[in-house]
Amino acid sequence: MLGAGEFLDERHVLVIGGGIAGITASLELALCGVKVTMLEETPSIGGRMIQLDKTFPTLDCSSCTLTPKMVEVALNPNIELLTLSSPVEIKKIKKGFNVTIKKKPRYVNPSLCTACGLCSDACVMKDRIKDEFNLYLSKRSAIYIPFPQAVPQKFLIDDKACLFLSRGRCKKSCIEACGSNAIDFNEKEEIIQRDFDAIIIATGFDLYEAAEKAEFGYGRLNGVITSIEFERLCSVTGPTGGEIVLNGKTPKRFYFIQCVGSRDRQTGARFCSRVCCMYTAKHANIIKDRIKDAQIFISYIDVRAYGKGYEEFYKNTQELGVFYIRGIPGEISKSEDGLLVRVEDILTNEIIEVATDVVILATGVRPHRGTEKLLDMMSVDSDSYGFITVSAIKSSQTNIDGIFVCGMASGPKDIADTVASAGEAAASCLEYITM
Amino acid sequence: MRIGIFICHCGHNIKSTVDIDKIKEFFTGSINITSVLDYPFLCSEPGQALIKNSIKNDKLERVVIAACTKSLHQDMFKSLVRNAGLNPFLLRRIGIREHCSWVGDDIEKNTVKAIKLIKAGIYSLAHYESLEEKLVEVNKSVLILGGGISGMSAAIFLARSGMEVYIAEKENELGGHLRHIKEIWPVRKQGREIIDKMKMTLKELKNVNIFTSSRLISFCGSFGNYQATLETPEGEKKITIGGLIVAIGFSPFDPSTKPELQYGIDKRIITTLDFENNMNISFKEGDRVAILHCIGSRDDSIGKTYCSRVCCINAIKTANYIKSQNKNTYVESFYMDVRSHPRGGEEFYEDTQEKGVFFTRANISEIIPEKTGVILRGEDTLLGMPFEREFDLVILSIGLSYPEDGHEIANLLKITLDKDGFFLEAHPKLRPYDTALKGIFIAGSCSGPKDMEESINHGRASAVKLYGLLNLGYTFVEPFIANVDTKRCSGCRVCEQVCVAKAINFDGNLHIVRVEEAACMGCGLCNATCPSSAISLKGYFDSFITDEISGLLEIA
Amino acid sequence: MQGKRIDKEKLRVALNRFVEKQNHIVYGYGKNGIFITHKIYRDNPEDLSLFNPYFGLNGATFFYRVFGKDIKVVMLLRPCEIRALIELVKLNQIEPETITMISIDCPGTISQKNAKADLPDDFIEIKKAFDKNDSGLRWACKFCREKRGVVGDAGIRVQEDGGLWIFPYTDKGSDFLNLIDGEIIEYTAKFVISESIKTEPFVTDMDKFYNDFSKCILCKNCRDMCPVCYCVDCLFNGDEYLPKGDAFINKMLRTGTQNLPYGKEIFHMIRMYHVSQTCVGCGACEEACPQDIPLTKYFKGISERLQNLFSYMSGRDIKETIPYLTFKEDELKDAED
Amino acid sequence: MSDKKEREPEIVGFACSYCSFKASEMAGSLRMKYPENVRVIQVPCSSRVDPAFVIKAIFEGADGVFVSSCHPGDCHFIRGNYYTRRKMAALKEMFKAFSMDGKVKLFWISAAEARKFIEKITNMYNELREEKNAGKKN
Repeated sequence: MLGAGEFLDERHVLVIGGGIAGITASLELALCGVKVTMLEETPSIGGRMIQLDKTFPTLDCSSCTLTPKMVEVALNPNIELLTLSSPVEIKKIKKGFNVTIKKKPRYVNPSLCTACGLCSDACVMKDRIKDEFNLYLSKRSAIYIPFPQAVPQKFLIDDKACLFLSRGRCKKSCIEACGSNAIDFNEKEEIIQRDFDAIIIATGFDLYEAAEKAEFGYGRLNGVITSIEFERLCSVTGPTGGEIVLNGKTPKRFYFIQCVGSRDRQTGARFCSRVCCMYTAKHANIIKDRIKDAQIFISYIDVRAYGKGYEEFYKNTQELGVFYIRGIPGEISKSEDGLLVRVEDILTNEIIEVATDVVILATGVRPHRGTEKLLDMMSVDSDSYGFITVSAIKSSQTNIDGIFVCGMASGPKDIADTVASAGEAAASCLEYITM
Repeated sequence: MRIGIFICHCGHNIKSTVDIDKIKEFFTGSINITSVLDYPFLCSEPGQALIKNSIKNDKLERVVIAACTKSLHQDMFKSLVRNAGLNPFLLRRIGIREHCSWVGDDIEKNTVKAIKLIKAGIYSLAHYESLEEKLVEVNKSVLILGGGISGMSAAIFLARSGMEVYIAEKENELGGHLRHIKEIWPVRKQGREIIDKMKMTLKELKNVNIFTSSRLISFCGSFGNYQATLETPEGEKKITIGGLIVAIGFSPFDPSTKPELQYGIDKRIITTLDFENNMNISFKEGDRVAILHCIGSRDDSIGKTYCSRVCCINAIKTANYIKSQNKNTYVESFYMDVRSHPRGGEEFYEDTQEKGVFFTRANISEIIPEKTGVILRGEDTLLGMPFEREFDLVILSIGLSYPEDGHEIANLLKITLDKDGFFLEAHPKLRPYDTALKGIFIAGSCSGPKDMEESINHGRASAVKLYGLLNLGYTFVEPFIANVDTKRCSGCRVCEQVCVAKAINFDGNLHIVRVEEAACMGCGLCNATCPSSAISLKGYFDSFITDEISGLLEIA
Repeated sequence: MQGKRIDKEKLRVALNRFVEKQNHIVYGYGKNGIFITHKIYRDNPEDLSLFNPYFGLNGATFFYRVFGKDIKVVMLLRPCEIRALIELVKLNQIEPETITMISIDCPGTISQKNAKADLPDDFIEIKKAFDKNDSGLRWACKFCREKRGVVGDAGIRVQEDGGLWIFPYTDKGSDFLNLIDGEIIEYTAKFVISESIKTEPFVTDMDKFYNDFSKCILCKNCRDMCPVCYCVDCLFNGDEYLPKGDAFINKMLRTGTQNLPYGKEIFHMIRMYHVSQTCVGCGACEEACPQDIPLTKYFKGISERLQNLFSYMSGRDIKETIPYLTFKEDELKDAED
Repeated sequence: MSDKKEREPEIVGFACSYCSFKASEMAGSLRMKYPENVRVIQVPCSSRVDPAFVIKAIFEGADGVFVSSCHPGDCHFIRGNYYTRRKMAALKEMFKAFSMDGKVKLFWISAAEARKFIEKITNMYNELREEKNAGKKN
């Protein structure tokens, strides 16, 4: 049993994943005095939540609430943050784990980089590389910072895009541009070995690949986009600076389709993704706010507005003049002035055709790509969908003692539930390392 | 004086409705203004670096941050200012987002308003003085109100962590509603079984004090040193605690408040809770059972607009149970939307449908008990057709209402309720179990309907947070307390008379009053009552406010 | 009601018995040059005047911050003065233990400022003079709320025939009555002064206010001579409300104010609020005003309105607490707008 | 000032940190709109509001001043707002005597009542605007 927590600072926990779940769990542990190492495979923490423009049901801006937490992680002396890092081997030792971590090179010395951005401006590949943070909707340089509020606030070089690193030939104008000599093309991959007392998995989720549902024409029809792409389109830090513009025009007619890749045996997912109903309502709200005369249709099966304030938000969305159609369209086709959605409204039993400019697919949730490999490494069980199997009483408990899970890695959750599950994971982890 | 002004764009949030360049132009070069800088997100790392560098390089003596409202990011900005070498109480936050850019559409007017707000802030700030936060010892003990699943989970964690734990439960037994549930989905266990196991754990822990049939009757103090009085069967019990978790759960919706449901009038109409309590119902072949969803939820007519989150699964579970008792029954569930969102819920719903339970999207308009059965009249909203069907049993899937004693506890603790009567959380997403008061948490269904897993998560997550707050054994308190200017005090004792915290004492020798700092709550009533403001509240001196008024009313 | 029938001589003898002791003084009125003013008697109060037709200041003004526990005082003053003293006791500015406050029926007063010294100190005589030609009677006295000697520890009342009575209201009053020869008997006759008639609530507007106060020079004499303005250091000495020097110039530049002195309304209105529950309506402020602004009308008018709100009357009873300092849960249900 | 142009009243409000200021923040985050000329000063408790502040604000050019606090009984400082209620009642009576009714108002607004906050201040604003433009001298 834990006395007064005097020896907590000798305990070391590994948190895999730097999204809201990982951040919350790490901060809770660090505030209790535990040492935490956070691994994030991308260049910045923030996860999916930082990609969002606003969050339901209060429509408060996502970066406003998350950015300070990210900064807190960076500033907390109990947290060691390793970005561009992922575990490659995990061995059980006594009560704890020996973990081998691969840290990819950043090619920019973080202690020298001031994030001034001159290198990026000078890069010969400037505005030629598709930006993954914006879902490839905008372009960046080969040396870049993933997004303005990134933590750590340091640039990095995309080795696949950098002419020098990929082809060995470039005039390296970035080096010239950098006033603080931070760029180091010789940086090598690092292998770090550490012992940890416990592990928290917070690897989060990816979204269903919308192209798999051919009838919706994603990737084939111009104007069919996914909600995460739409999210970036609305975002101030997104490709359009928050203007809802598609193909150079402000669309007026929107058609949302819910349950794309959820509650659908064909796609291998019988489960409900829990967030799509509400984020679609949120998108409708944002559109109504920015484009006053927009016409919005939403196709749904059931509207699952189960959380606090959700039902009211859904009602409010309907009152804004958003049309909810019960039934999922069978087909989307091209029409003269955009797209045509054919849907049978189950409530009225009519087949209706809706002409629209944009179709937004509310894609469902899938386990984060690569989680499977990670779970194999640790012999952690997962369900048929790939989400980690947990005890129904302790939602963070996996089949392996000392390995805990929180957030979407164990199944879809909204932000509030993710935060609570991360708190629970921190509690279970604390119990484990002090018992 | 060297004042630095930092203006945040907050992406589009401020920038799109406030002309930031105009504000900069207005203040640049004004007396005492050393620097005026802006940035898209001041809360981001580069934004913070901008402020820090400016404080150092421009040798700022006072800092104005015009961004989101004061209650957001205050700790972060304060520590930023402190790290830059400036007393954090020389920082002034101006809410040009919640109080300006978001509440007005007209960019010109908003800009004028922002300028006035900033100007008023600067006038006020000019009077600010350095203050120090005070170190106060905290008690490593916790009171948990409510011994349901959420409270018990929190108690177990905290007791294991070495905290002294008090549990006050108003019933004569721990366990809450869960005790009555015969089978919990998805664990497929009896509620009793889970509760008994937890009770055993609690029993084994030495530092747990359980008070059943007890309730909180008074509460005062501040974080780390709250004083609570419990009314127990053995008499009143006074305890000093560092923090508190409210986990008083919910009250099941009472369908008899809606007479048209005929509940309590006809025995064939029962609730899901009655069903759980009465295990002995047996089903014969051909029995017709109707399950009505959303009873006491999503219902404007009774002012309960919210979704109760758990009743769809309860309904499905009930249907499933009946089918497993006798598969030759006719079970029909009438719903608005099936919200089977928990993990495995959707599969459960599908499987239940496959077992032959009918799910009908319908509005039920009438419930008519007849001799042969209970007739339901309504409209099938999928087919758009009216229907009339007869059932032998009608089960109402009741929602979760706010806890009955919620209002009383909110009053005692001085915490807030939301419009539905549940407790209001500090932030719906990132602080879902915190309240506005430090060290007071709300866990489980008392802040809104939750299932068992979510309640446990809440209980344990709030416990770990409370542990993090208390485990050091000390905390810092804000220095906003009353202060007497002994030269100006007339000794009239009006402040002493009104002081609610009884923090003011009269010194007969010098004929002045003195403030007992540990007791002062920092409300400022004394300050406003003293005609000469000889007693004043640190951080809110008269001059701060009067000059703020002047700034707000000057022509921009 | 029970009291003692007295005359001037009986009272003088009693007071003499009182002041004979060490550190015992009497505070009252007496001839001072050609006028009657406040006076302190350390020995035989031979020339004590019970009634004073001139008003120069409120006698309570001298007696703030009286905490000397060794000195015993008997005060023989007008009701408005005793009421102010009682308010000061509530505000802990006077230690009441050693002070016996005796209020005396007041025939009304004229302003000392421009008066001729031709009035007597006998109640009936003064009354006759005022009844003959009341144009000189001060506004405050015309609309006085309490002219009767019914406040304090004891009260001296005048019978219709001019005969005097003294009534004890507290133990201290009874103690003083013990010094007076004669028996305590039941009183039956009629007093000259009866209860004041309630006046209409005071109403004005800002135009009238500005007209009346246009002459104000912000000398703050009104404050200095106010018996219930007891603060050691007034709020208006700082820069918060009435800025001075640089703060003043800044204010002028920022607001574009043209009319000076700046802050008249603020000064008078805030002071009006500050004294609203304690003001006794004596009119000392107006007496002190070099510009002859009709201050009493405003201060007395506002304070009476505001006191009525809480059924309070300043100086009526030492046990009543000042409304702003009183907590009452169940009241003012319609306070919210 | 030109007579043709509609004159807009200026309102200064005092809001307690624990309830009304929270409501104003919530109103902001819900993007509810209210006139720009309404500006709020945060005080720890409504009982910190010295009526002198209100008087000062009125004579420095505010057309209206409101003091907003938790509902009676809900005060974070237990009884602060009961004292505020007495003081404000008296202050309002005083302004009434000066024929300036409606310039000073007292509201009870809890942290959850963002909508009420908006309604109250918008009504106050509209009333004062009407008065200000009704040809009345001010």
